[in-house]
Amino acid sequence: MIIGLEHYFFVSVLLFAIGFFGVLLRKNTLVVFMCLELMLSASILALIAFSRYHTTPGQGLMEGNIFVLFIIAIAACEVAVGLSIIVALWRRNQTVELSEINELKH
Amino acid sequence: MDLGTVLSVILLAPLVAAGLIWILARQRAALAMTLSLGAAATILCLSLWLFFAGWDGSAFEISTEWLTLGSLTLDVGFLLNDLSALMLFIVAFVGFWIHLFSVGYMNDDKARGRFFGGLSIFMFSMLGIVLANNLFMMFIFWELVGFSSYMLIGHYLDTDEAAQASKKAFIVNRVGDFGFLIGIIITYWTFGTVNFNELREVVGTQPQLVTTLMGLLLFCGVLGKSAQMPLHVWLPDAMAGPTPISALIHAATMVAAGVYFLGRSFFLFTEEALHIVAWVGVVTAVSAALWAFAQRDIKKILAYSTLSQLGYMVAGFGLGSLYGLHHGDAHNALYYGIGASMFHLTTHAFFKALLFLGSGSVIHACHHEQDIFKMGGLWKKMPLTTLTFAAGVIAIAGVPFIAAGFFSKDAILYVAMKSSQPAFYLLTGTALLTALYMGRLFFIAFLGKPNSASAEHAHESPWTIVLPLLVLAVFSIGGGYMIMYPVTLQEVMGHWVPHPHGKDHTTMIIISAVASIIGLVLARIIYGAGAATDKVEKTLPPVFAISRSRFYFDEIYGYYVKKVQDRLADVVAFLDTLFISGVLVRGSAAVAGLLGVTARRLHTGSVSTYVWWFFAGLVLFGAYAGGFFDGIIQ
Amino acid sequence: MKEILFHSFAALTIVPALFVVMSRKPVNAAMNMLVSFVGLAGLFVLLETYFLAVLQVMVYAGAIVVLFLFIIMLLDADKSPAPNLIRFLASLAAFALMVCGGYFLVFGCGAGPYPEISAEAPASLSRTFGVELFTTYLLPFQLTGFMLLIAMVGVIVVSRKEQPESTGDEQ
Amino acid sequence: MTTQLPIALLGGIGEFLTSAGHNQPVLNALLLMLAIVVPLVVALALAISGALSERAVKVCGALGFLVPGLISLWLAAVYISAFPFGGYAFEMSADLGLLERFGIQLHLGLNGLALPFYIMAGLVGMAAGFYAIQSGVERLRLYLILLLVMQGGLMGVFSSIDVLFFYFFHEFALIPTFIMIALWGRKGRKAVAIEVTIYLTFGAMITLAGLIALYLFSGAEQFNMIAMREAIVEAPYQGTLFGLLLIGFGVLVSLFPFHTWAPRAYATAPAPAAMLHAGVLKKFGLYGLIQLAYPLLPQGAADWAPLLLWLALGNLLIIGFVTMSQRDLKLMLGNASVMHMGYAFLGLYAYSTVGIGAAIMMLFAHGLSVALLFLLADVVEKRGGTSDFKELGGMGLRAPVLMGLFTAAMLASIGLPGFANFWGELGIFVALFASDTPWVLYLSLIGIIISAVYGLRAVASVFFGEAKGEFKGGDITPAEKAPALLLLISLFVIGLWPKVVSDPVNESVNRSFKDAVPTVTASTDEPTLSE
Repeated sequence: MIIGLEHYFFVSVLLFAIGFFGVLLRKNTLVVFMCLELMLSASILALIAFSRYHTTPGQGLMEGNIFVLFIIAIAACEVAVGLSIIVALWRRNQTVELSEINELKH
Repeated sequence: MDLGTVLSVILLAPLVAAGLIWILARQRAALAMTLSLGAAATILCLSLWLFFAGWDGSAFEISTEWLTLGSLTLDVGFLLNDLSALMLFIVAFVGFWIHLFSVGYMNDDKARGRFFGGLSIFMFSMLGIVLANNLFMMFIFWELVGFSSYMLIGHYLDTDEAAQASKKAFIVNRVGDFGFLIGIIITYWTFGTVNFNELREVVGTQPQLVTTLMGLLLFCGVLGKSAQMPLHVWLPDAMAGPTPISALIHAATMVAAGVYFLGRSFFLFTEEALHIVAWVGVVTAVSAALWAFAQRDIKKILAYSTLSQLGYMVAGFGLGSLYGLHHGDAHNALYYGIGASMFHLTTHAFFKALLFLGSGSVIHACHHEQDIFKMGGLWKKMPLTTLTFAAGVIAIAGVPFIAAGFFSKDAILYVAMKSSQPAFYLLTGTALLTALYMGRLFFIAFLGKPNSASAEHAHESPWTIVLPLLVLAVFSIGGGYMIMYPVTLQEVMGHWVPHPHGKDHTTMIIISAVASIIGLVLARIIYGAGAATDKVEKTLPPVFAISRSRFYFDEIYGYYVKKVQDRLADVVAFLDTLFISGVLVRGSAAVAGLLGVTARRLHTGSVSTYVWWFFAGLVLFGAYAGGFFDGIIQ
Repeated sequence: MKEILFHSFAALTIVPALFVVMSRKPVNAAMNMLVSFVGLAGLFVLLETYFLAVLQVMVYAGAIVVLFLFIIMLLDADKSPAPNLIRFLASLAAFALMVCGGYFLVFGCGAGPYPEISAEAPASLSRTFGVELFTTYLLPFQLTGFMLLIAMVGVIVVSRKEQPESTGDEQ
Repeated sequence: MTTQLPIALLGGIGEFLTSAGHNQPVLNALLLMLAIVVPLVVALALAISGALSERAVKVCGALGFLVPGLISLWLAAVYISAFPFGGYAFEMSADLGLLERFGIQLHLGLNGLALPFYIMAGLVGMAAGFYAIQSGVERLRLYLILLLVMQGGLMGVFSSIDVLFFYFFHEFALIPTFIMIALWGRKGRKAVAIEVTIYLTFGAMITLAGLIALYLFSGAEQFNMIAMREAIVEAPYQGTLFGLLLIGFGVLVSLFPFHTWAPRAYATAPAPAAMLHAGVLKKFGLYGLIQLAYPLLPQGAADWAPLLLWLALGNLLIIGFVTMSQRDLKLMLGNASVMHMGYAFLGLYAYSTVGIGAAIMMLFAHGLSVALLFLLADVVEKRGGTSDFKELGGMGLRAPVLMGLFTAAMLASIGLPGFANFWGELGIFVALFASDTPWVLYLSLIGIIISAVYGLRAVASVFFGEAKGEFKGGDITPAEKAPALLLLISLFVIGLWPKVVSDPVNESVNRSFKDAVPTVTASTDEPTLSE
């Protein structure tokens, strides 16, 4: 069995599906956030795989990889800001359960 | 001075007076009286000057464009010819004396400023009708007399009677004008003009253009203004106004405007239309004469008498024109209708104004007592009034040779005999009834003994009241003779009036003499002098009931207004509120609200719910990408 | 050899990811996520992007997971209650749908043929990244720097202690 | 003839005005601009200035209303004397930079179609302003500011050639109406204000959509009335575009069945706002139809004519009956004003030079008379403490002058000759008989009976009969009488001498609707005697 693009791709799909499953299932904001990170990683994997399996010769193949670099940087920011929001929420409501946070309604 | 200027001054003088009264003299009664009387005197003097010196009797027309809108051009202008000159004379002459009378009669009224202003506006509007040279202008002043009539009937503001009567007069006239205006517009689009002279020329060359419908629609205006059946109901009620108003507007001039209009536009009436016109007149004449018997109010009796006489005139116009069409071989046969009706209009203006003013004098003397059964014996207290009133009664009853009414009624009866036998019998019967109810009025109110304290204390009125009575009495008696009129006015009454000849002449004299004298004598016998109760009411209740019912016109109209029109209005208003305001407007608001509520339910504020929505969208998107919707979308 | 490595790294990625979802304690979830990220880095190595593999381990496994753990400790988050059955089944159904859909997309009859792996692997050299970042992608790179700065400011503002209103709430 | 004399007397003045019209184009165009700017500037000054004595506020307000009023009269005099101007007079345009790209500039001017509306805006504005100044309401300054903003907008609506500004000024004048209803209205003002706001905004939105669509489909270079007149809209689009404009404008003019906002809004609004809205602002819709929709979309107009006919008859007869059943003076007047719009729509329906010219005359007169009636009804309400017919009565003896004015106004509004309204109604009736459906004349004439019934009923129940209910204060005061007289005298002057307004209207209507004149007097074979 030769490992091709499709296999990496499927791993990425699985990882994304699991992440989404978690977002749907969990109510704890922290865990939901982790699941979001999983989904983001899934996209990174897909990007790198596509970049590697790009077969046009003689062309720069760095686009996908550079993209990933930026994604990682942004993910770091996102986590920092997201977690600080969670902290702020916790300070306000003394909870991180999503079912108890419905401020959007009001 | 050219004629145009004189006529303009005649027309505008009362308007200026009215304007000045409104500006200066609302609180200053004496000034208001002076202004109004001055305007009336100006009109009288100028018109007399016209008839004796300024005008040679040939038709004079002047016209100026007043308004242009697209293809519609409205002119304003004067047409002075035989017919309008005669009418001008009546309005100016009777108008002036009634103005003078009003000075005496209204001397204790608080709102004299308004009264005299209204009187002047009326003179302006009436002169406009008289002088108008086209139908649109006539319609304008037609409405304006309606307005002045409304204003003056409603003079005694604080009485409900005045409120109802003025409203009724205006609205009933509007109903008539509804047809009148349609008629005018049809005329305009048919002939391309509404100028009387031009119309007549077109009709002369293309008589096939005239339709019966057109004439009948124009006649609707006459129905309203001249109070013909079935639009007569407003005139008796209009007696709620001051007595000089009843004399001037509701007896002598305005109500006669309808007849005058018929004369001005006689060429627009086909034979069928003339038949209908004649019969409307006959029916009005007979019915109104019948209704007069149940009345106790002196002014109401005179009002029904006016209705009846107006019916006479309208019938005279219709029958006279028919006679002219079929039997007339004389040069002026075409004008027989005009002649007969205008002659009666003229004499009627004198004697009916006289009668109303006489009744006004009586009412004034009796401290506003109007019930004839509470009068009686006035001849001793007020000899001059009684004498002049008697002259009026003689005139309206048509006592041979000594009364103006005799000649004019004779002319109408003659054309009736020539063109329609049934109409002739009915009109003769009406002549008898007229003598009878006028006799009833005179004998009960003036002879015998006083029946009430107010009649007891009556006294002769001041000269401003008596002088007009005397002048009008002279014309009521002598108005049948041409010598009373300026030469320039004799065309209509001299040459256009059909005169019986030979055998017919004798027959006519006998018939009308018998009718009038029998009527008066019967009245004396039946009612007695100075009676305090109505004998007919006691002895013949069914007859009295018929007379009092007035054929239930008022009840029917009352029922229509109260039960049909107002209910309909309420129902429509309810439906409007229910369906348009409720269902459509509120309904759409409710739908929008419902959408809002539903959409709001979706926004739970919970992030996980939104994720589910996101997932649903994702699935939909995937399905679309996978081609699941291809069948549906195509 | 490569196949075995791929399968084991894939398993190392997927299985802990499932545990992230299923574990009821946030700490366990975070630890499982750490493992999953390491597996992912292994896959990167297989794809010959060594630089990114290192970065993945450093940033994700090193910084981010630590941050999570730190917050979990700070908030002292309890074991979350078990999700109710309906929610679980619905989520599972959605998960199954996604997996099936993904499988169909990747291996279904309409998919492929997939390109072969390219002969050269330029991303294997860190130097290439450096050159690219400082030439072609200079502006995004600098913007990223700004963004990091802004994020830092943002975090400070958001996580600042609230003013007396909150103390009012507590009473 | 007597008309020679006044003409000779007026000759000198006329010559002066004619030369003023031709020699002072810049001045006159600037005046047009000033009429819009002055009220707005005064409003702004009142808004930003600090403490002012009540007297100063009143004087400023009076100035803000007086200037546009006088300018409108002056321009009317110049226009009429220097008549005929070809097309638009007093044109001026200001470059607005960026908007130029969309064919939009501030472009002012008057033509014969706009002139009556413009005079009306000036006169009614003056009357409403003076009435407001003496009314002694609370927060007078804000009251005047809002009215001045309305007034500025109104002067702009009818002098704008640019369509965007035409619309913009309308909105400008509309918004203060909402606020005034909400703040100073009588009972139930909140609900009414909300209803009116939603309804009219809805109508205005459709109108805007229609106007923009018209601009795009006409392919005109510029978004103004002159350029668009030249353009031709292809037949297939005409129906849709006309429908959009008819419904949009129709809502604003309270075309049946979009009328329900109007009676309650007018009954609730404070008198000056009702005067300005019912009198002037509402005419925006019909003015738009006349100035834009009909000349540009003759085919569309023909497509919609059958429906328009029934809607207009709905206005006239259904609302006529609704009016008859009203028991409240102000509600009745509100309904009556809706009813009279039926005449104007019928005039448009007839689609002839007579019909459209007469509709303009009628709108002009209606604007003055309805404003006058709202003013007087407000005085009645103040005196009697209510406007319910049941509780009013017998005011005639206690306030004779008020009665005289009210009766005159009411009779004017029901089309008595001698007042301006008559000419318009008469022209509409004449035009209707020449339209494709002469029978409409019969139905529409029922309207004159209906209006007589409710009009006289109102007069009778307020003024006739025995004195009833409370009566505060005396007869109408001079301060209330002055604006009323201003309107009444204008009505009367135009009633006596309609040429003043009808000639410019006629000139412009003939210019705009040349091809639309139906073949008339076809029934006569020979040329008729009419000139």
